[in-house]
Amino acid sequence: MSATATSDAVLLQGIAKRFPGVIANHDVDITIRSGTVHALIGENGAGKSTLMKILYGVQKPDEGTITVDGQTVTFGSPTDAIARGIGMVFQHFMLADNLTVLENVVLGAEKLHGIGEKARSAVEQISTTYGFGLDPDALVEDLGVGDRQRVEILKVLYRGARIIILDEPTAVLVPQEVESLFDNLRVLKAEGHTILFISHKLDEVLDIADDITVMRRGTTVGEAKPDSITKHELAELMVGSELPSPETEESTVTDEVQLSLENVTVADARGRRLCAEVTFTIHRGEVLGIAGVEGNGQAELVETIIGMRKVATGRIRLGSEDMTAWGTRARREAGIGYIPEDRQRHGLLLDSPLWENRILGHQTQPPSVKGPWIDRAGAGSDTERIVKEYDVRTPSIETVARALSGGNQQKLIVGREMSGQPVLLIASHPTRGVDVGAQAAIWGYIKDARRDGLAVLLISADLDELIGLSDRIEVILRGRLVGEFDPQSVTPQDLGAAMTGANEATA
Amino acid sequence: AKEETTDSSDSGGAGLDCDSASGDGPKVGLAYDVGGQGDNSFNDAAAAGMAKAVDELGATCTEGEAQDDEPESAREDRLRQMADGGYNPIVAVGFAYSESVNAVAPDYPETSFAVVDGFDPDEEPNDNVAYLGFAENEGSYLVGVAAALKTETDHIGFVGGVNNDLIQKFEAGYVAGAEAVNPDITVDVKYIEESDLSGFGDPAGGKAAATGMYDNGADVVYHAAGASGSGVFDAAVDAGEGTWAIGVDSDQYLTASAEQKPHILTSMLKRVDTATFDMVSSVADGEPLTSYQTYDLAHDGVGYSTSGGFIDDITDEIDEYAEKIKSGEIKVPTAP
Amino acid sequence: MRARQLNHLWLLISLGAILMVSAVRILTGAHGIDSIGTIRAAIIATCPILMAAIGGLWSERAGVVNIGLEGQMILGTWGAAYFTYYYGPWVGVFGAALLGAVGGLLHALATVTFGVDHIVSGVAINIIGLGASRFLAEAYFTDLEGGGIKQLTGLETPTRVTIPGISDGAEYLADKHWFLVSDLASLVGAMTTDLSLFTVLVAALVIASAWILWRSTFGLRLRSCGENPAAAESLGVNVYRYKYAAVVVSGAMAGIGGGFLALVSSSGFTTGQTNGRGFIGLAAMIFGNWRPGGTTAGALLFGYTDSLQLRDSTSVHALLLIVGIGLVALALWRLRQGKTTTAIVMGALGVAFLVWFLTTDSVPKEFAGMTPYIATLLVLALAAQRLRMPAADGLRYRRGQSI
Amino acid sequence: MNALRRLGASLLAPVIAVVVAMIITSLVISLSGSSAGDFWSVIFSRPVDRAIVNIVNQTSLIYISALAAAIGFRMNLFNIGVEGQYTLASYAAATLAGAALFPGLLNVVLPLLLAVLVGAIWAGIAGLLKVTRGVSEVISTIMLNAIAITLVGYLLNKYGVHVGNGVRSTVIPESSRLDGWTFFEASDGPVWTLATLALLLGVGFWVLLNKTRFGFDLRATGMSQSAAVASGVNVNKMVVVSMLLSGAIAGLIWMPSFFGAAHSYGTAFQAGLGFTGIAVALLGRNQPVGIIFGAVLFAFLNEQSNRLTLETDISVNVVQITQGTIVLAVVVAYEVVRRYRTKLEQRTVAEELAGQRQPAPSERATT
Ligand SMILES: Nc1ncnc2c1ncn2[C@@H]1O[C@H](COP(=O)(O)OP(=O)(O)OP(=O)(O)O)[C@@H](O)[C@H]1O
Ligand SMILES: Nc1ncnc2c1ncn2[C@@H]1O[C@H](COP(=O)(O)OP(=O)(O)OP(=O)(O)O)[C@@H](O)[C@H]1O
Ligand SMILES: [Mg+2]
Ligand SMILES: [Mg+2]
Repeated sequence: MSATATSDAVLLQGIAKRFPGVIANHDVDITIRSGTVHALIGENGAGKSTLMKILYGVQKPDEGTITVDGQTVTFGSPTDAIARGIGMVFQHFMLADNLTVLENVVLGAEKLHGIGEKARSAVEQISTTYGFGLDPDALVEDLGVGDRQRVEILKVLYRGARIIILDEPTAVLVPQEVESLFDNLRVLKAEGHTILFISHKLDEVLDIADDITVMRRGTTVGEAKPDSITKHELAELMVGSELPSPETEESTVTDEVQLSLENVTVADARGRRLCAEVTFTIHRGEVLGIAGVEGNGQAELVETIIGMRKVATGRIRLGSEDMTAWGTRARREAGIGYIPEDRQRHGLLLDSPLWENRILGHQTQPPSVKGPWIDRAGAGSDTERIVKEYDVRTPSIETVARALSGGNQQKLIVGREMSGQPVLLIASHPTRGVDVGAQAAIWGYIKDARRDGLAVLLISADLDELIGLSDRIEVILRGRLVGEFDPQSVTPQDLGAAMTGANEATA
Repeated sequence: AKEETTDSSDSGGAGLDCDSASGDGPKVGLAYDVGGQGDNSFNDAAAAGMAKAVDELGATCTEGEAQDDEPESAREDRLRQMADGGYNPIVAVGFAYSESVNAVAPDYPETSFAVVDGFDPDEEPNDNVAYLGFAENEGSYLVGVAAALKTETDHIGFVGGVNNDLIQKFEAGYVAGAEAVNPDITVDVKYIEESDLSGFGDPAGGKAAATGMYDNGADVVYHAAGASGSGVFDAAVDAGEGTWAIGVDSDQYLTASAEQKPHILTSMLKRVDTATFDMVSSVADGEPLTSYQTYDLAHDGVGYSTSGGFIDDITDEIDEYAEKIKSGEIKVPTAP
Repeated sequence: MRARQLNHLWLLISLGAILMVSAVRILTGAHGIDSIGTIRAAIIATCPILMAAIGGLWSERAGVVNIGLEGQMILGTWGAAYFTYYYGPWVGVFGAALLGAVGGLLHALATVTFGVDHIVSGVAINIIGLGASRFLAEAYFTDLEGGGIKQLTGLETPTRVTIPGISDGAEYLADKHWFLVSDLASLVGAMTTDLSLFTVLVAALVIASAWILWRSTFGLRLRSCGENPAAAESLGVNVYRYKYAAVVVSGAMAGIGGGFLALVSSSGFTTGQTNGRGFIGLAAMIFGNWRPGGTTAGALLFGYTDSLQLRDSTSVHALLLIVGIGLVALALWRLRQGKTTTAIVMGALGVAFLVWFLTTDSVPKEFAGMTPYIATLLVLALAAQRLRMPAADGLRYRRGQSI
Repeated sequence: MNALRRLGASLLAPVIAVVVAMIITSLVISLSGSSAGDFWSVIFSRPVDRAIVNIVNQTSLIYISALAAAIGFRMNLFNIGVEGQYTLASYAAATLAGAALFPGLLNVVLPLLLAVLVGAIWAGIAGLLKVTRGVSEVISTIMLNAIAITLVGYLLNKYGVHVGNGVRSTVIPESSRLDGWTFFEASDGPVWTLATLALLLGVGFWVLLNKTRFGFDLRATGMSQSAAVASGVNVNKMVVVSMLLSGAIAGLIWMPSFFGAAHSYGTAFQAGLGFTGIAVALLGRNQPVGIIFGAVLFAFLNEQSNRLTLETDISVNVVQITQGTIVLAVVVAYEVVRRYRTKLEQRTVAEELAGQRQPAPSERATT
């Protein structure tokens, strides 16, 4: 098929979508040329996902028309969109963990090849064609994020979609995985597919896109070609201000060891080692970054340090005390702050008011409690403080956490974990899914605290963040620390190579 | 498809209709146990006695009915409402009323109470209460005799609904009667539930228990298991020709299905109807019954049925035992 | 591949169990523990529980917790009685399914359309089911032949079949009390003698359910609603429709279980005759880890022990020996795996059971009634379950909200 | 204004529910050929004095039972075993009190403690099995119910006092009776002294859950187990402790009636309260105040239904249908109202956020 199509694949005109009290989209006009990669960028909450959901038939627009391949269409459900050759990979994985890859892929498209052998060979064929390397009978729960991402794309391809929407597909991928994803996308494009691509990473956008559309506050505010615009200009278009990036500051590292791990090994219920013989120390005033492809044991390592998992062998010391046997509560009482990777599952009580969420994780410490009693007034006023200092946008501290946007939820958590002068902060992806403004603020808080002697363990998939904030970076691969890097000199590419084991032969 | 036997809407098997009773005899309050009129058993027997009182004594009546798991206060309430409404006598069906009658009776000295199967739970006698007790053990003795005479395997069984004192009385009499005929007879005994009253409402359990007995060689099984008894009859049907089941309380041959009928050897009769009628008529006569009234063989309070004619050949023998019990020559045990 | 390994394991375990039972039978002379009658009774006791459990499976696989099985089962008993009385037993089975399905529909309406907490709705349905069955019985059965306000007895029962040659042969062999041969003959005998076609229907429904849920498109979609409804919806699956279908079928299955109680377990309807079997079914399903095979095993375990204690309290004594031997064997196995503490606890328990067996002649009949419950607890406690329920089981789901 | 709207919204749900339940009940009655008017005039007639006393007493029992279930629900534990726990506990307490080993009030306090202990242990078994062996509490409590009921039957038969056809535990001495307060005629009976237990437990429950660290941990675990774990809650310990607590409360369910009226464990023992409690807890949304309404409603309907067979030809079973319908209707109505309120709430949030954002100067239009 020819890559230079003449017609437009998708035409969105005057799209508007209102949620109760929120205008998610208004006056959106976008033209997507057939056979191109079209990037859609904009800060958090700009309305990108909503727009894509409209195009995929999940949401119905309040106003506006959708034209696909020259025909005006109305979608009542994803089924209609799928019939029009549209496929979507959502921002959050839409996979059933307890089903196999095959089952996840054929679900909803059983008419094509049934659910048996024919379907299996179809899946295998697509998997080989695009170099996905997926086992159709593997349980999705056993897959890493990269593979899951590929299952999502496989789902779309299996349905024969020619217009493919990818909502932030690279958020959880490391550079090498991003590269291989982009290779896949280029093949797809060459075959005549049209790709709609959302990302917050402007480098990527400039790398892959043919056209770029910028959204702000629910509407399209600009269009650009990657060869005629800089990252800087894009960012300005997006947020109306300059793009922040974390800058390394002068070292504040002291000699005092705050956290040390000695040969820590962690195993799962079946005895498989998740982390093996991990040894490192963090000093007061030091930020240790851990780089790794997701699923290489960093999540388990964090959970072990906070006490949610048991150590199989080895010791963990906080300052001079051996805390290997302590429970999570004791560790928190000793001054460990924890910004979990999954804020909604591990960091918040979504249906409780903010002031109760302030107490969470600090149930035994003032100002949340007095003896065995909850100190409502104390927790309340401290929550007010956090809301003010950390710019949490909320009508009141009685609002339930669920009603806050993701970024504001994250700010609340950061504020909470920074209160009470922690000695050690474990921060997992502290700025994931947070818009650029809030991102800069969170970096600022971490740096300030570091200056005051806080030791920080930082896990992040955002290598710029990792390099910008850390005093030292360790790379984790298959549960082992495989190399240490100096952020002053390392490049994301070096890190990426170490993270995927590409440099194993040479190291 | 079968046909409806009657078309009246609110009268059960006993045919008592309090709404239309309008004589000038005693105004009777009838407080049923769980199940109420139409249960084909105990309560219906009381209703039948009442119906007779309506016919013969011009009595009028009101009915109340206990619920599963109701509090003690609900039973008391029921009795008090009847007493307040001027009903006299008030007949409570089932020993579960014993405590509540004991609590209520002193407040209504002018009203006569009766508790079927009841007893005075404390040391203070209540002189306006009659306890209508039955010698179930004696009746059971007779059907035990019948079972022992009819069995060809010298192996019979007993299925009780719930393992309590009342049902044990049935067991004790039955076993004694059977052993009187044949000291070497094997009697399987099974209670469906230890204390949970659901044992009286579990036909599947009754069938499983009885089937086990038939499978093990028993050929006559007597039940004292309320509604679970229908399962015992089904088990007899399944076990094939030559196996028998024995009914309880009323003549269950009459209410059994066509399939079951050929297997119902006899039933142990417990004349709650007689007792109820006696109570009403004693009040009508101005000499209300009080204290313990024993409805035993001698007073025709218990007995056995002959419907179906399966025991016609042995009634003489059974009656001989009955005579001995009446004369006191045989003392029937009340506990196993 | 995994499935095949599992099948082998199951086969081995079953074989081991039969061998052990046979040995114990010979040793103790308690031939009642697996006589034809015992097995037949066990099957009859199992079927209602199994149907309720399979009903639970349908519903929970689609993500709706159905604690209302008991109520739906009760409705089924009434439906079976009513329709059998007027139209014969097979229409009665249909009636049981119908009434159960109505209960399921109510549950679906509450949980799917209105997003009500599944447990609340289930509890309410149990109350309504019990009340309605009593009310309906009073309204419709009082004046029927064999009827009363609480019951309708003497119903026609579905056809029963005996396969002449095989049945007699099996019975002959079973009565010989030979090692292993007689035990297997008992199994064959129970399935060829006087077997209710309703039992066959139950077996067929279980197999069909397993097939539909795990091998068909419909089942895949249904299960996806229980695992990740948002994902299913994003692929064009109408989640509401599948949840509705699942819960209605669930009610129908439970209703059929009730029908079995009214038509095979005995020949009539009595209010409250389910006596908690819906809950036991639920337990059997959890026992079986939300899978058809395990669920059937759970129902069988309960059905067997319950019917055994009702039929033959003396055989319950032989169970002590089986449990004792089983425990010691398990303990040894655990020891080999290096799980010393577990092994010691199990071993000690096992020895205790053996001592109990050796020092007594019978289990007090008052305790026999507890057998099924204790057995279930014991098996669960020793199996150390790693339960995995469908990921979205019991969660509220609203269309278009979680994508 | 806003507050008024919210209050209206929160009252709306129960009102809708009751109306719906009434309509359905009326339909059922009419279909069966009776008069719905008769039914409602009996149900809504003013309870006689005695009935009021009974309603209060029954409310206390149902309330305690509902609390026992609610504490589990708040932790996402489904304790179906309340029935077995209070049966066993009631028997144990009655036996101890009947033995009259202690003088006067001590003979009340110690049996009460025993009831608490036995209830807690019986529920604790399920808790322990769950955390050590992964056995679902739904299964284990169902099994433990059956075992408890059989066990009590056995013990009672063996060690109880056999009177007439009945069997019961030894009647407690006069000095250990806590009859209560008579507000009307003596024959209308007293409100039991220990009915106050319900009040105390309710307040205690509320304080425990809303005012203490422990309660916070418990609620947190119920709302999000993963978040609770990350916050330092030892979930296994919480499971065992809350099962113990649930069972401990369950142990007390029948105690007001026992010391106030029954004085022995026998026919006067009221079974089934455990299951009623579950329904009422859910009806009251597991909140101590909500449960009060649920308990009163159930007690009221039960008491009034007692008069149905005496005064009408309507089956009391209708009341059961009504109760089930109310439970369902209430939760449905709550859900509908909740959806409405969430919309309201989100609108307010969005409005206020918009208000905050408007003046932000850094925003400028770019094209
Ligand atoms: N289902 C919904 N109900 C109410 N409001 C919604 C809903 N979905 C989105 N919104 C609103 O629409 C706005 C746009 O959201 P959308 O998810 O499209 O943003 P986005 O551009 O994809 O942001 P991000 O970069 O964080 O993914 C959000 O700020 C939110 O307020
Ligand atoms: N399913 C939903 N139902 C109702 N409201 C929703 C839903 N999803 C999102 N919202 C609303 O949208 C707003 C933002 O949602 P979301 O978390 O997607 O924002 P976001 O784009 O990730 O924000 P941020 O910029 O802070 O990362 C919230 O105020 C929330 O109330
Ligand atoms: Mg988005
Ligand atoms: Mg007295």
